[in-house]
Amino acid sequence: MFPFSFEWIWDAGHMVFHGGLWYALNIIGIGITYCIIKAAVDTIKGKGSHDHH
Amino acid sequence: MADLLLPDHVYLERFEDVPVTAGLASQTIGLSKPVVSPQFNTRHLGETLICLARAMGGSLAASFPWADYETCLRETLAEKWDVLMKDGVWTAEQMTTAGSSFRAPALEAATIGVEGEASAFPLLLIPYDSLRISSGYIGDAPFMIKTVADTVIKGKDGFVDINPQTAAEIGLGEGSLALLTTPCGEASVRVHLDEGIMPGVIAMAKGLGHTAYDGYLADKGVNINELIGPVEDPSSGHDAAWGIRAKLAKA
Amino acid sequence: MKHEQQHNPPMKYGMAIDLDKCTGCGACMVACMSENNVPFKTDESNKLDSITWIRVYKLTNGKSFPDTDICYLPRPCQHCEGHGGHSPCVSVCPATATDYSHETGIVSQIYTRCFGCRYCMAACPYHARYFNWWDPVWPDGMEKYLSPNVSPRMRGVVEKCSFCFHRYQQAKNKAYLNGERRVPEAAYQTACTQACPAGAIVFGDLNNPEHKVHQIVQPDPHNGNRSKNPRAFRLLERLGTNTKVYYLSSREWVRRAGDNYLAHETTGHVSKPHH
Amino acid sequence: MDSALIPKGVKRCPLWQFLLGLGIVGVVLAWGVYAMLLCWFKGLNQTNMNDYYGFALWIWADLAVIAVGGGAFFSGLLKYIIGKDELKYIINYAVLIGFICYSSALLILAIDIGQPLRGWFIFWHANVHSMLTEVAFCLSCYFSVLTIEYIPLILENRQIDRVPFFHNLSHNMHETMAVFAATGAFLSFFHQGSLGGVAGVLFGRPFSFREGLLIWPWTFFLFTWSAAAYGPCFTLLITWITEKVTRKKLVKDNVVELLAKISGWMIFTYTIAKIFDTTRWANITAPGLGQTLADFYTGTAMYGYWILFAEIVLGGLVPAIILISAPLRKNPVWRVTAIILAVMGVSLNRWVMVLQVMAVPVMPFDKWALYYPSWQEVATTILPVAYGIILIMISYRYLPIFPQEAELNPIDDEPAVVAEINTPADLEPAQA
Repeated sequence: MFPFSFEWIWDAGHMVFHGGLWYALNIIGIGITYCIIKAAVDTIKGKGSHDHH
Repeated sequence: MADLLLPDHVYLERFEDVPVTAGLASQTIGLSKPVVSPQFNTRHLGETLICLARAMGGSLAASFPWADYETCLRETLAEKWDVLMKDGVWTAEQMTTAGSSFRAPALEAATIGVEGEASAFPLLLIPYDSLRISSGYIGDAPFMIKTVADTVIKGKDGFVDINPQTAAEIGLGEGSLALLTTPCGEASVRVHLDEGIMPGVIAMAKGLGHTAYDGYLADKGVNINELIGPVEDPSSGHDAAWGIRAKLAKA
Repeated sequence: MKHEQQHNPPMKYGMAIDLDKCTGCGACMVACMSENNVPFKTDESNKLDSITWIRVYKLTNGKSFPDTDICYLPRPCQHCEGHGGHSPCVSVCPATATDYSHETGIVSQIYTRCFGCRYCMAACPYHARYFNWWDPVWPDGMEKYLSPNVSPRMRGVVEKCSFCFHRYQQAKNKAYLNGERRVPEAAYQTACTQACPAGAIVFGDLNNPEHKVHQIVQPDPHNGNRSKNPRAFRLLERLGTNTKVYYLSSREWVRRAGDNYLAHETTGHVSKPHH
Repeated sequence: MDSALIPKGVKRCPLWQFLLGLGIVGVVLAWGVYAMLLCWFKGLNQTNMNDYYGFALWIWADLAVIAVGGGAFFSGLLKYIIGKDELKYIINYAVLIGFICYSSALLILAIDIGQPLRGWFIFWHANVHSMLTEVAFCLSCYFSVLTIEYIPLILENRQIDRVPFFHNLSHNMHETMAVFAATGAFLSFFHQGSLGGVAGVLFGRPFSFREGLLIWPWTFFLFTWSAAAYGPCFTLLITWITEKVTRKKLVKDNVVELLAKISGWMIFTYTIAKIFDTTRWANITAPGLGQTLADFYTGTAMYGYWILFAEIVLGGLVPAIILISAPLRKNPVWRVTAIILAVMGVSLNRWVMVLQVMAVPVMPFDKWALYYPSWQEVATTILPVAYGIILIMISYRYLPIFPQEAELNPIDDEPAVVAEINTPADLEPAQA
């Protein structure tokens, strides 16, 4: 999974596979982080109380 | 029944000369050498005898002059010893036979039939030796029994080999349970269809159905000796027939 | 290892098994189990969960008495090379727990890496791979016979014939100490080869013209390593598994039983696999 | 007692009834958990799998739940990417069903492997050339996507929603859902396909082997396609069962019919592709490897030609035609029949691609091997079903899963929520 595992080889197969994998993982990670941070910011700004609903 | 038991080394723990008793053109002797030290509190049978003789004294002690069994073997095998130690086997270079012709009056005697009435027992049961089953008094070791096919033993059931045509006449299929009856006894068996066996004949492996030792050997298959009896050759007194008449019925 | 690879051409260990010599005695199976610390249970009659790295099959020509002919076929792991090391099992293992060695041609199995998904077993058409459904148990005192050179396997992992790889490692060390560049033919032989009383199994380097196995098999590298010996065939050759165990028989029906043929095809002549 | 947690504008059964139902399913769940623990502590000897059947009931269950769980990614794709907006009324449930299916699949895989504590080796020592590696990675990633899609639903619970942070989080997650849906579709494409590839790449097994495109055998594409085609049918089936159990209409007909129609066309095109694949395999691939259709379908009664007919005609063409035809599709009896046939069809396909692959002998002197599961395997396979029912019961009771429920089932005295608790007897008892 990581380049320091001894079965790791820098070949096309590893690059394509792990490229796709890390791309997806990053999208998921960044997406959810963005949602959480934005929710925190919104809350501090006072959004989301029932008056705004 | 015995008052005294004197456990012997097993073959891997002892020296022993192993003469080949039959089947080869010239006299052949093998040598078994110890490859492991004795695992239990046992003693070589030869040494037991030497000790006994020594204790009894007199001419008996004089007849067993060796310090141990290895010395006894070395001295009695004389010039063969070195060859045996080197090659493990000694073969006589030439051998003289008593004659070159074979005559046996019994060959002209009437054929001896197997036990049992053909009308009541339509099949012929033949025991066979399997290379993977030890049929002597010591049974299969666990690895050997593991090599036995599932068409010879399956769980605790033993099989008989039968020609598919004969099996079809009785209404038996591959693996069916059947009751095997002979004039000597009966046993529950499974059938294995085998094109190679003569119609009308059924065969069962020798060396199964042990009651002794442990779960690796005991209670597997049927002891065929309980199903067959001796038929004596009137001229020699030896067993003349291996087989016996038998009947198979759907169980 | 890399150093040696640079100086030595790669080896390809393989076998030639003469089926016309095999008596079906099972000595190879016993020798193998004993050599490789294969466990045993009280009931081994269910052959679907009985571990036998080399298993002797009984084949018949299907004719009725008295024309019936039988043949015993010992089946170790076939150590498939596939196409460039793409053996059926190695290519599917998700955890790299089995590998094809380009140095020796041996398909390895790393027991401590295997987590027991059994995909390799599904991939192997020879049923040469076995799963440890139970933890191995040796009767009291019997663990003394275990070979210290082979690790016993725990429950939940797959195992298979390794061509007695530990013997290769020992022979290689010995050759190195003796200053030899290559492992001599006699120095590395599998347990089954040595145990066969009929001398039906010949083991060695298929790449080395001095080895007996090469002389018997005469593999043709330009024809997918097919044997030039007319008596020789490989199991399921047309699947493209490119195995390193060759079988020999003078009987046509035996050679035909080694592969799947369509009704109109003649034995030994099949079209090339599609992949 | 728990009325404060129940969504506004809808009616739920009394708490005791809910807990009783939960208890009954819980017993089944406990039975499955017991079997699961047996497998973990005593090992896979608790199963009837053997060296011929290394893959058995569990792998089938895995493939089947993942196939029918495909409703989640495909509905998401249709709603967020293609823009079929009506599907917003069923997407919550599709996500929940998908979440259940995928968590079940992961659980079954954790029981199925011989050394569960080493399961992480599949990630750590990944062999990128193995289809199973791709499955493991995409499955885990996609499960996290489904979790992300399910979380906002939980946050919409009346009480949780009152917390401003959770309200905002839920809102933001809804806003970015298209990104997650797209990622989910991408991951689904690969793991559904890889599951097909698992069997398709076995070049030692002519029954399952297929040629293909680059590194992907045709089964790769067929599995993705069939998951997209049949997944929505399972969503509709569970919706229909939920409606029957709750005795309420939960989703409007136009939504159901739209999804059924899309599913019908997808099944139709899939079946055509499957027929092409089968024809090519039967006439070129398998004979090239020395085996014929008769070798695969006449060895044992269990795996006769009927299975091919059942899969392609009964589970393929018939439901496809019913769902494509507008009058038949609009008739609830026909529609539900087609949906059931379709779910059975795709499950049968997965069965064939796992179990029959193991059963067919390849060496000419080998024999067919049949297998039946042990009770431990059955119990652990039912375990996720019980778990799924429990999750649906809880989610349905406390979360606004069905946006159209309140509209379709108006409550006369809506403001008096308390009345619901005091007078349950004269209201239609709703069981969730």
